[in-house]
Amino acid sequence: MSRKVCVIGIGHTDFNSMTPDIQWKEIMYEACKKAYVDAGIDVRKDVNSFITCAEDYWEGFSIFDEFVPDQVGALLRPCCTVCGDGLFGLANAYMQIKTGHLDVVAVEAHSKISDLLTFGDIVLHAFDPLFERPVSGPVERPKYGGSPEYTSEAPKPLIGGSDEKERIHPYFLAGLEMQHFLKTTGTTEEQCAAVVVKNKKNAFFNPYSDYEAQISIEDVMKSEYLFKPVKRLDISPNVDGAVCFVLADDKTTKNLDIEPIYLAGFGYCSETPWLSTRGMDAGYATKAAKMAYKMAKITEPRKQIDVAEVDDRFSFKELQHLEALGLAKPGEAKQLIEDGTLEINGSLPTNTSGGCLGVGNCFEATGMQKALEIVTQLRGHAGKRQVTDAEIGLAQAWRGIPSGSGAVAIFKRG
Amino acid sequence: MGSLEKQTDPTSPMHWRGDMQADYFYPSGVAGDKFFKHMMRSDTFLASKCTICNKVYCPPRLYCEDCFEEIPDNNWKEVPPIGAVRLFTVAKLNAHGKKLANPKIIALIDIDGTDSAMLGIIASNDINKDITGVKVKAVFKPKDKREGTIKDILYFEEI
Amino acid sequence: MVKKKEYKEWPPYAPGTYVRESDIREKKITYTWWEPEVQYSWSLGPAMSKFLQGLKAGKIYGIHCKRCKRVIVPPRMFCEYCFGPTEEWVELKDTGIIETFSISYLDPDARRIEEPILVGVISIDGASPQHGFMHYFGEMTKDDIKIGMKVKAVWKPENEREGSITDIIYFKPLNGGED
Amino acid sequence: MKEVAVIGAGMTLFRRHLLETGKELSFLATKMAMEDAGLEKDDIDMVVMGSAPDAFDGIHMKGENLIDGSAAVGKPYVRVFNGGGTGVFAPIAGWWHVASGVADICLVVCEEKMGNCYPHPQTAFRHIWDPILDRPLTPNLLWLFAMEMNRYMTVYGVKKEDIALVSVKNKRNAVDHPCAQLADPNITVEDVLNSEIMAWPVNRLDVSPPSDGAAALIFCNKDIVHKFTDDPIYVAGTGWSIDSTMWTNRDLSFPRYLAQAAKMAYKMARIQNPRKEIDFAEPYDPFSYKELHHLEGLLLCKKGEAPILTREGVTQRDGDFPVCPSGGLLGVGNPIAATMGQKVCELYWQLKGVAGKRQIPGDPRIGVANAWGDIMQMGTVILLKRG
Repeated sequence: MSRKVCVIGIGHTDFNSMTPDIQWKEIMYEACKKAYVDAGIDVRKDVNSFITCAEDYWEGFSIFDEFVPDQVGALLRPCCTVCGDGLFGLANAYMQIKTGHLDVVAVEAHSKISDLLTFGDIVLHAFDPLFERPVSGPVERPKYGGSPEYTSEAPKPLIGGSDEKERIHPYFLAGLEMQHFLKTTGTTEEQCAAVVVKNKKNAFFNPYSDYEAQISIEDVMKSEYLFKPVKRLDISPNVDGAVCFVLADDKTTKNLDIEPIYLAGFGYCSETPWLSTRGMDAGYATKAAKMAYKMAKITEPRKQIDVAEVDDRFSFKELQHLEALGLAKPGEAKQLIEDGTLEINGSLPTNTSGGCLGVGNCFEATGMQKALEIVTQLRGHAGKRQVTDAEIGLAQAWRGIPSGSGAVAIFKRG
Repeated sequence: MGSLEKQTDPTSPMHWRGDMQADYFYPSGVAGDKFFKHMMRSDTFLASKCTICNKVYCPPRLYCEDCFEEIPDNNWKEVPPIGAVRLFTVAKLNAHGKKLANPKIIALIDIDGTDSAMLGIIASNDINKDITGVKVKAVFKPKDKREGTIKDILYFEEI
Repeated sequence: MVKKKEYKEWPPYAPGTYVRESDIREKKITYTWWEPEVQYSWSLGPAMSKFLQGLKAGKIYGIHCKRCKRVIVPPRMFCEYCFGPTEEWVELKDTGIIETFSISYLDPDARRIEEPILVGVISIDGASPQHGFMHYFGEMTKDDIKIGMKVKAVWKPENEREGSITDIIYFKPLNGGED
Repeated sequence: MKEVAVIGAGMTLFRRHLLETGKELSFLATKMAMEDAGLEKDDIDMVVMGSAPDAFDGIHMKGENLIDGSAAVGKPYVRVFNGGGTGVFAPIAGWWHVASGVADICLVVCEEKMGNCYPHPQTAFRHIWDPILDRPLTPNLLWLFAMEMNRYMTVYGVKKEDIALVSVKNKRNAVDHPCAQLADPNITVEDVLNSEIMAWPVNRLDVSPPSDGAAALIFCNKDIVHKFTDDPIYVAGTGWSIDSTMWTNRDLSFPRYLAQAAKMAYKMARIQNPRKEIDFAEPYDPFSYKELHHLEGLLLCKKGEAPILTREGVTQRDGDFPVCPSGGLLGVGNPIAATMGQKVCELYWQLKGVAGKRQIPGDPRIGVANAWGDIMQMGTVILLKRG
């Protein structure tokens, strides 16, 4: 009597670089309310369990879980925080439903990153405190505000140690990873830039995106190196937004007037947190995909998957993830971006929503934004960016710098 | 947004400032304490080697992350503070998103005689040079100034 | 799988290396220090914005949930009981009763203080029962304070108010605190 | 749906400061649990991490940092969190990993290093409050619990002497626990009442100490449990529930969220009369009054009855209904999430009959543990039983 797990409702806010007019509670309320209306259920009666995906330091509370229940409808109901991307939340909701004890589970993830003023310092706070973090700069609290502007004169000798005044931005790690990717696959910076162009273009057809733009590969190439070879436009900008999914077992779904989308499989995996011994080939995505394909009974991912949303927080990550997920052979992704395979009308439409580069980096909601796009595509509600005959879709997310963890979810039309 | 009233007056209060400031004290751990104490006395690193898979860790570990077995004391060894640059980047932004006064080269350095890399700042006058594969050596603080942290390494420089 | 280790009693041993405060002071162990920079600017949203504006004007605002027939303070834009939106602001009294309290000899960083802080939850008059917020008490001693006591807000002078919960200095006994 | 068995447990020493890093502590606890079960890293399918605020360890996304210490390198690994409730919630998450059939063997690790937050973990506790309504008043964490305790005492007419008895019982019980931080064989009610007042009605000896520590548990699917043991312990029921963020909008005298969670767990375990059918309990006791509050919330006695049971000796280790035979948080220490060690691991050890000097007499068949988290709003409940 194995149960199937269906997506019965989705809700989301618009994604905006700032949301000064609403509180973190209200942004969550909006996404949740829309998801419950979409599912046609009464949250206070019908939802058995709630999961929020959040990390304390993004939000500004020592225990963010405290500030969750009211606005997701979880008063006096089972509710918890999963400290991870939204896809980890979906995975846990899936398992809760599969136990047979809970029928309807709501998963919420959001970004209210505009509340955070010291983003770089918080990301640095995720590095190993003994061997990695102190390399970035002084252990004493730096005096911000008065950082001198960088000039193009020949720089002075670079000395670490006690005379340092500033901490290096943690995205330097993306520079290291991108260098590794370019070297091992022979991909060029232009090919990575083409990802930026494609995703920002796709975002024009997505009503909730925030960073759509019409630019050329040259524009990307001309943007400044911040962490060579990572350029300013290779980095997805931060965005606020919330997404909520309602999942249910197939029996419950039958009683609702809904064409369900099945959560057919999920996978997640963590690599070592030590940069010291971590491979830089996105092994987390490879293993997560393997688990998800097995669960969803997918044997030939490249042929069977009709639409993919993969993590593109940095442009090269999209190509790296496609290869790690087995959607491209090792070293093949660079061709796929050049020959149009990844376009909306290509044979492997990727990041049709605009991805993180077009919608914005929505932190723990990144995977949920991607899952949202897949469900929208499978429902056939994607408007001008609709992929024809989409039956099976894949959403993938990575937990961002400096982690080596990621998750994959596979959705199928009923 | 599902609620019946919204902010329409841009002059009304919009934000509330606050923080999560606290200071942190990280004991070095069993393996880290040995490593740092050794580095306070001598200009070399300590590494630990898994008895099962023979992987050599530097910075050393109490246990092997793959085999999940404790590494006994007699499987520790000294290694020279020398390695080859595996990956590097030139960082131009500080943690606040502003330009660094001086861009810094930060690299992942494969430490000789180990299966591990260390993160380090590379001292160089030429930020445009490709230093992949270049051999570098750690430059330490004077012994009397060492405190038993990774900051006792000032930077790495080309040999 | 490997062979189990059999012990008679569990836990069979207590792994871990105890570090005394003196070991830290005398630097018998090495450690790394770090001061992160962790600053926020939370958006208030309509409910808190209105509430703080009210405090600045010397008023305590609540909001209705008409389905649940509740008058809610502190206000919010949704009702956690029915999950519907709230509407219609209501100006509450600045009096209430002490729901519970504590007499604290500790400051926020857990340092001891001589003169105790009186603090507690006040249910505000005009709101639904047991709806209120936390605040200080003044003009009473630790021996006078009791649950159920009637209290009234003491406001900062109007020109010193800035739209914060601290625009109320404390709550003092109303009519000697009797009902 | 699968039945879930517990096959291994481990925990570390609990102290104010330990030299080990968080990952090293996780390693030590995990290793002990693996020795118990006879497992290697490769046998584990999935890993759940339970750890409370990042602001204690001082590492953002701390779950990521603890991966290698939790035998999770290259494995599916997730961290779950609901403040203080995590110590019982992480095993609940471990339960659904196995009960769903997704994992055959799931490792649950709980870790906390409160000592990292310097000079005192209180600094991190400042930031659990609402930033707009509460933090401007520069509150101390203890105020919350003092206010709840006062409300409980006033509504049910409970005396401080009766509450102090809990501290005495648990600190004495902890003498038999090798990991204990604040065990005291000679403590008396007078000692508790005469210890300095921190935030009335809470005295110093009413409070559990902040600690470093870790604990681990291993769950497996019933279908393969015969490979590991002939005398399996099963998860009988789980429940969890959360109350409103707005703690100033509810009555603090009774933990209704815990009652809700307990009902969910009892329903799953088909328990109709908890007091009769359950043999012993490990309620969460970070403060002495919380043990009483939680006994009532767990529906093990009537409202206001728990102090009477305590006074009559019913809750002693050799009493009619032993409560906190481990020594609880008050005696063993309170490394928030890692209290899984003296809550859920203790249930397992007691049911197996290997708790040594802490072993409760008779033949316990079923035990309940709970934890309490967030801002006095989260109840998490687990029931273990002999197969």
